[in-house]
Amino acid sequence: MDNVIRVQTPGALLARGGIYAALIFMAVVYLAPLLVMLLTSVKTLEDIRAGNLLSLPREITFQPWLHAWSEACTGIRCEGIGGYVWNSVQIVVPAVVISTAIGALNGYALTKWRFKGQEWVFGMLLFGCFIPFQVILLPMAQTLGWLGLGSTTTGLVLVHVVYGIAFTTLFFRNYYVNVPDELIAAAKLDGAGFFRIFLRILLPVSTPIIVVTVIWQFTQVWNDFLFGVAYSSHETQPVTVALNNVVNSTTGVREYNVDMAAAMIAALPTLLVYVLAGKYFVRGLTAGSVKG
Amino acid sequence: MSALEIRNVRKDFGRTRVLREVSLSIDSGEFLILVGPSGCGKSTLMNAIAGLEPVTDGSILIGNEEVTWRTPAERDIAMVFQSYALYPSMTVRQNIAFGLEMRKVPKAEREATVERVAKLLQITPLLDRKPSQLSGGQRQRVAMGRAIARQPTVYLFDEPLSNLDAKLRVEMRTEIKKLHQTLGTTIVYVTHDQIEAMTLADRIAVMREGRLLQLGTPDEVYNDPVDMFVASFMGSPSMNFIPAQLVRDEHGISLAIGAASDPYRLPFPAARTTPDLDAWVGRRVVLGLRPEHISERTPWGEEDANTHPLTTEVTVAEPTGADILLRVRLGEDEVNARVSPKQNVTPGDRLPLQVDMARAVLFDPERETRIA
Amino acid sequence: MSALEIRNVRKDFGRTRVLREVSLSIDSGEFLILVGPSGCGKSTLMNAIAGLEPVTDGSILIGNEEVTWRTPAERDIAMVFQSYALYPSMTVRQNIAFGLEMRKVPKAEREATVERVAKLLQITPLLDRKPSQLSGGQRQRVAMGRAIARQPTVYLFDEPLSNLDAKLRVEMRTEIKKLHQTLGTTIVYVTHDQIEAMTLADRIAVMREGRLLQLGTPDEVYNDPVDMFVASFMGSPSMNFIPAQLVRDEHGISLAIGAASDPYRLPFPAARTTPDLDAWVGRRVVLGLRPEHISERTPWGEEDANTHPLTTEVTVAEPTGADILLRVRLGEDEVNARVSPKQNVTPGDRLPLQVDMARAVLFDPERETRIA
Amino acid sequence: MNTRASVQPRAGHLFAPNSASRVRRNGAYWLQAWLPKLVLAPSVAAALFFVYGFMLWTFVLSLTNSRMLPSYEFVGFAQYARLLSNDRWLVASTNLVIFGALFIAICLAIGIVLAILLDQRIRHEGAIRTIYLYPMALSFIVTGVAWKWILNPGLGIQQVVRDWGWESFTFDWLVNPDMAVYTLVIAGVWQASGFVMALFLAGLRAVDDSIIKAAQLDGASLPRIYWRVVLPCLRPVLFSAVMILAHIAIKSFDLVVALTGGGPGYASDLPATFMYDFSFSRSQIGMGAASAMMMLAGVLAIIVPYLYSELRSRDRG
Amino acid sequence: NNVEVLHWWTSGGEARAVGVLKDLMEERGHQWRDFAVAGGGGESAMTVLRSRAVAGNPPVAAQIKGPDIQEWGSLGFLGEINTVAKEVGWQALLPEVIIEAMQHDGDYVAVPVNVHRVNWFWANPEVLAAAGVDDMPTTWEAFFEAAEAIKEAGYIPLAHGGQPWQDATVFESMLLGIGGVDFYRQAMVELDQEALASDTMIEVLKNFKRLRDYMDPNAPGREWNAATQMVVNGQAAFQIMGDWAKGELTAAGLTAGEDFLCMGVPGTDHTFTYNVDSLAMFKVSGARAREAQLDLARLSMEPAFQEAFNLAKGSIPARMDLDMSRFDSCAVKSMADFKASADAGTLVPSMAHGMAVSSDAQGAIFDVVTNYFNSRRMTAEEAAERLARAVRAAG
Ligand SMILES: Nc1ncnc2c1ncn2[C@@H]1O[C@H](COP(=O)(O)OP(=O)(O)OP(=O)(O)O)[C@@H](O)[C@H]1O
Ligand SMILES: Nc1ncnc2c1ncn2[C@@H]1O[C@H](COP(=O)(O)OP(=O)(O)OP(=O)(O)O)[C@@H](O)[C@H]1O
Ligand SMILES: [Mg+2]
Ligand SMILES: [Mg+2]
Repeated sequence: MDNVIRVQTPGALLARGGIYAALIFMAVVYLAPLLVMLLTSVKTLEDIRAGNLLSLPREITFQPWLHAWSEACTGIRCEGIGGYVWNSVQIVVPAVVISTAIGALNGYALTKWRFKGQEWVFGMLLFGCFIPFQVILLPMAQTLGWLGLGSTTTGLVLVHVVYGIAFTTLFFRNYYVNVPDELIAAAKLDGAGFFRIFLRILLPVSTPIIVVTVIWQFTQVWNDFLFGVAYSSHETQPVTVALNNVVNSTTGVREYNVDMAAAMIAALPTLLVYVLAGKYFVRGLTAGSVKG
Repeated sequence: MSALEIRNVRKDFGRTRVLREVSLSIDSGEFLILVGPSGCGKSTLMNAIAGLEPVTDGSILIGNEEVTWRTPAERDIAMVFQSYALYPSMTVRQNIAFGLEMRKVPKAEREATVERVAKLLQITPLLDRKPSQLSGGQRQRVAMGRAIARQPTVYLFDEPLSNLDAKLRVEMRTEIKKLHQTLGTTIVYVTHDQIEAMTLADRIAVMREGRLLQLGTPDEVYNDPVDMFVASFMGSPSMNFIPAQLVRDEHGISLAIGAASDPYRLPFPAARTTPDLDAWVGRRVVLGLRPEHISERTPWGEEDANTHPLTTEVTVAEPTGADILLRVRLGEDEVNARVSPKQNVTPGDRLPLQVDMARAVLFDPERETRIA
Repeated sequence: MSALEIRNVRKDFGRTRVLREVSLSIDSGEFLILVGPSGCGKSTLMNAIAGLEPVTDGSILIGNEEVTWRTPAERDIAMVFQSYALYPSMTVRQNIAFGLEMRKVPKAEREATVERVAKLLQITPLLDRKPSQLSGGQRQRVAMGRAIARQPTVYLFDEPLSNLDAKLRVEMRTEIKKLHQTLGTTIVYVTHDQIEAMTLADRIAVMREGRLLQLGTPDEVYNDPVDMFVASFMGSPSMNFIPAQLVRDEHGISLAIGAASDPYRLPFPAARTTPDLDAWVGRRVVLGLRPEHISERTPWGEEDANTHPLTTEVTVAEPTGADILLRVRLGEDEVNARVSPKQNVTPGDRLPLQVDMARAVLFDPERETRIA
Repeated sequence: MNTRASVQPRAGHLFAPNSASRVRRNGAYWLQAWLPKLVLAPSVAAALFFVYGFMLWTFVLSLTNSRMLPSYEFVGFAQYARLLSNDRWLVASTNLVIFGALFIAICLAIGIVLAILLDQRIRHEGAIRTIYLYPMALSFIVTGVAWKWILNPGLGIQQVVRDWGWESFTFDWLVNPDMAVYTLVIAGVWQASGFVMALFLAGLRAVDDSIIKAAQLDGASLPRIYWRVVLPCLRPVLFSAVMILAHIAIKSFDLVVALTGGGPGYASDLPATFMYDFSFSRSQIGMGAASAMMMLAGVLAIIVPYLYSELRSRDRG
Repeated sequence: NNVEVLHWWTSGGEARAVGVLKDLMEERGHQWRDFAVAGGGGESAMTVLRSRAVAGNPPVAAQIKGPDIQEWGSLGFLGEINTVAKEVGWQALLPEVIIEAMQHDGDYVAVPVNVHRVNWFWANPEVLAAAGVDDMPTTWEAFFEAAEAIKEAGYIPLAHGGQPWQDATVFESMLLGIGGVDFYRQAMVELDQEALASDTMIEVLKNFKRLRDYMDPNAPGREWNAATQMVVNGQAAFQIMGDWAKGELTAAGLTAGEDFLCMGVPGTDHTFTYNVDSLAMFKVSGARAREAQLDLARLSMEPAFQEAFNLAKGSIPARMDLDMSRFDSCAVKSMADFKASADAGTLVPSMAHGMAVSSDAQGAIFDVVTNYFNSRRMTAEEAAERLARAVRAAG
């Protein structure tokens, strides 16, 4: 769409103004919930009771944030949700790394080493994307029990890896389909084997899709509540469960500013990932994973 | 010694048979060129030789050793791809050294080889660039360097020059030829380009629909095609196919072209008539005449028994600089002719030409096979 | 009437100047071919004409009307893109009709036009296919059909044949030529292919680094190049550039080639010596001689004053079927020569040749410009 | 070598193609052929067990009268019969159709429009893109409360607009049983439309530039170029987008819980919440399993044609 | 000897109360591992419990109440704590209904920690005064009269949060008020088909629907405590809610009896709808775990914990022998009413809070009640019929 002769008539200028207006309006709409949360999280409780959603805080206080981070009670522990962030990290990092690695290997094996029934294997894996997680809650619990992984971080990592593979494989496969087969042929002739070709040839060119996959998986795993609550214990609860406990206690006085601060804290890592790596996201999609 | 031997190789992709009983044997040091229309199975054959695709049937021998069921790494082969297939994440140096590294060549030796190859191909200043920073011709040379570094028994080149522009192509062609002469290696080379095929090959293999139609020196393939397909495939503009009737007259055997009432007659070289040809007398055949055999009259033309005068109308004249390509009437058809740029031709002229029958060929109009 | 006029057009992309003061004027019905090395700005110029890129400076006139700041839709232009740019979601019919539809041509008329164009290009059976179901050559014809349907003032073709294989290319070239003759339209055409340029063009424009170097008929450009760049760019193998010394001797002005002690002398055609040339006597020049001007001896060669015998050693012989390309020694250099395939040549032979100086050209070795 | 070749019967391949050569395959060849399968094997095994095994298990449960915990007292298809006569299930399924259709349609519309607008050489495109995309980063556990406020007539938009002076402004979908399902659409669209935008933007960027140029020369205006020429090229993207959106729609759970809790009444219930409620709050695992199987059947109805066409187009391509 | 306890007492006051138990346990040398899952009246917690149970890894104790205790018991998950009960003499300390609920097959398997009264009626006296309502309505007729006056005066008569369980809470209170104790038992405990479809039920439903006119339109989806806030800040006059609402009221600095009034829901002042929270004990292996579990059971009944916990929760202790002097007037009244009702036989379990029927029947009732309440089209007759049908289907 570049390189069009754009005649600078008033009408054209108006149209351009309209485009910007529309884009900015939509940006405001998208930002609104976050804005509401942010505003509320720096208001005092009186302020919240007095004003409406969008009214600016009369005084800005960071107390709710501090409180949410280190004092808010989740159950009888009043240590804030800060500590749970670490739990989440312990789950997310291995889960993302392992599922991405498996997805990459699967994508590679599915596209660059032809064998019979390959498409069916892929279709079969892909279907895993569509299974509602509520369905597998109990059978998975039983399985984890059998494996002796009930209520452990390892168990949670396993669950996230198992149900993440479908998407990671999909992403990598769609990307690797567009990597020329000759590259692999050349490496085979050069004497490289299955894993060496993967590590030396394919992996170095996979950055865009790795970014996409990592963002996707990170978001999915970090935001997970259902598995987190069902398969964790006292020590291993991820931050979403802690957040839920702060926000969803139905008895007692609700400290909305603390709730919002806690929600923001829990969301910060994913937000950060999107802001920092967002541009690679679109680039990575362009590079392949869009292809139907 | 045969460097590479292919015995009855068949290859099916699912239901489609892509190679049908291909057999050929390539001598050590020979430069074999594979030509054929798109989709005829050239790349498939190359891949089979390299071990990138298992064959359905038949066997492949490299250096007299059966390798049909060896992995590509275990065959002593290097390949240059049409798309070059340079490893995008590696520098030129790493690209060239990769194959050696995989074969556990010591580092010092690897470096020496890279230097030597780079020098040979004049890419020493590029060694630390990434492929994306190279021009098409440079990439092509790196791809070649990668193959050369390994010094394998057989090189495979799959349309290595087709992505280059005309000028670069000519230059690279010369380099490849030199390389072959210096290294004395065995090469199998696929190309669509006539000139490339004619100038580089020791032998040319013409393929069609998974079959090997003809295998011979460039001269044989060009001048002695086994059928109309091979004849039309080599040469540009391609060979004229002129419907004619084989008649016997005072000169021996002649070809009668055009209206039955007033045919133009071209005697077939007496030296080349065979007893088999007699069977065709009185029947319709196809006369194959290359454009360069219909040309301006030359003084020696009159002396040559195989050269016959023809004065006819020019319908199209296309000067190409080095030649003028003409379309001229011959009998009821139009044929391509080629004259020197010295001639002054405009469409509509009647031009005195001569037809050189020395290399004329005859085909069976139905089965399209060669008669003589 | 000039169908298209380009006046002092400049185009910058950011800091890089891609077109530098290009001016040219094309007559109605003329077939202009743009050639030049990759990246010289040919496509940019086409885009500027079409209005797909705004120019930085200068003006563009179509049919004597200034259109520099009109949108592409408002210019009466059709373009065939190198990549064909067929609308993948539309059938061939819809592709061809789209431009008419956008210009609000009534449905009945649109259909009639599509039928007519399809017939002309022999794609009637393909009308209901999608572009993905067509072969390369068919796509190319559809792209052409889309342009033809509109009957604009000017057609632009940007390397329309470069994706085709050799055989198809020759066929399509003929069709384009016919089309131009039938429709009598104005065409600007970009190509990398020498033969295409020579055979199709009324005039050829040679570009280099955003500048127009020469604009002339194919014959002018081929035989009368303005500088060494143009000379080397047209023709394949390209013109030989032979360092020589301009001397005056008994024949008039001659070129002394090779060792100063024992030079080989080639007299420059007396008819073409100009007074300016005298200034160069005794200085080093570059002699430009095309390969076809160094060829086997012909009987008439002896008669021709401009033809000089040369017996020399052949270092490389490449039969291409229709010709044999040779590299032969001339003085201290090697030059390309071209002989008929009738010759029997092997490298190492000493071969009697003749040099035709009628079309020899001389260049300034420093500035690379033409002297004579 | 020659002896072997001549010994091999010509017709041999009819029965056992090159069986003689096959014997000669060495370890490296075998490894090369099997490594890819070995690499895929753990994933396949995991899918077989954790996806298909559990599906089967759920199916078995749906045939039992499991209550609080799985039991294996089979009752045939009674749970399905109960399910189909349950008013709430009917509401939930109808809601899914409404929600799914609107959610997908609006996400696509907004996503496409935004992608096109963003494709007009916009300044700060990166920042705007990130803003549009970020909702996908947040789960409704995080944003649910904010959304509830925004849509709540007494606190949110309605109140803000009234405070601005438009006293009669009403936006009470959240508390209106007939409209509550549409609030799900609003929040869902907010979350996913940016992602769709990204998909389409990527698609637009991949469209061959010369096609657009050709259309300009053909005299098409910008809107027409997009509508007639560019968008039809994005059919594969559209397909992927629809698939991703469909799976989000079917899996929507947090959205409902955070926003409406299925209310007012159960007016905004979706199958996912229905299934959860029956399995876990109401101790009717049998019926929950039956509803899950119905959901899976729905997923299958959408995904199988997709996979089929995917596999077919790959065969062709 | 870790003691993992799954519960959803997560809000500030509750958590502090649980903290007391934790401290007591730790004094005995046990390690308290708190496993709190908030949300949805324990739905999430129950899901987790199930997943843990299925995984063969249940906690030592979990917050389970009412008929669910029996279900878990019959699935064989619960362990008995008879020794502790005998030792301390629960038989004497606990009222009959609670003892029944805590036992499975004659064994004690759970410890009661409190008794909530569900049929509370809260009021803001300032609003009543402003609307000219002098007395708290004791019948529904009086209520509707008062509500009309309050509405006239520009206040919201009844603060309500439109979630199924809140709808059901109001519904069951009204049913008890209009239909009386016996009807309540027939309909909400025994699930008698005739009672469910009876004319009385239709009448209850009609009145129930009338309440809509006296609620604000924004009620759907509202949390109960947000509704309580409406009473606190004088927007609304009444709220029907269990005694946990008191926590919200006192937190706002209001004093029972002065700044807010408490009373049984109209027509139910002498009856008591109870909701008993309890910790059910899961089977554990190992002597030390067993010992810890018994300690937990024992300590949960300690006066220290019962007092602290119930002061925080707004409820009354499960054991009847505690000194109520530190409790507020509403709690004292609650205790008195509980004892009185127990004697009079007007003590009924709360259907809305899972004390009366199994969760599937409860869910079925919820569905119909909430759907009827929110529907503009369904008639009371239809609703009654559907109620009967749904309960039958849930069977
Ligand atoms: N993996 C495959 N599966 C099915 N058919 C294939 C496969 N690879 C190639 N073919 C088919 O085999 C035939 C031969 O293909 P091949 O690539 O060998 O042709 P080619 O002679 O190299 O053509 P070109 O000159 O266009 O490169 C074609 O018809 C092609 O469609
Ligand atoms: N949008 C652009 N921005 C910056 N530079 C550009 C742009 N388009 C083209 N150029 C540069 O302008 C020069 C001329 O490009 P152009 O496409 O006109 O070359 P060309 O003569 O058509 O080459 P080719 O024969 O390879 O098609 C090139 O150096 C190219 O890199
Ligand atoms: Mg090929
Ligand atoms: Mg170009």
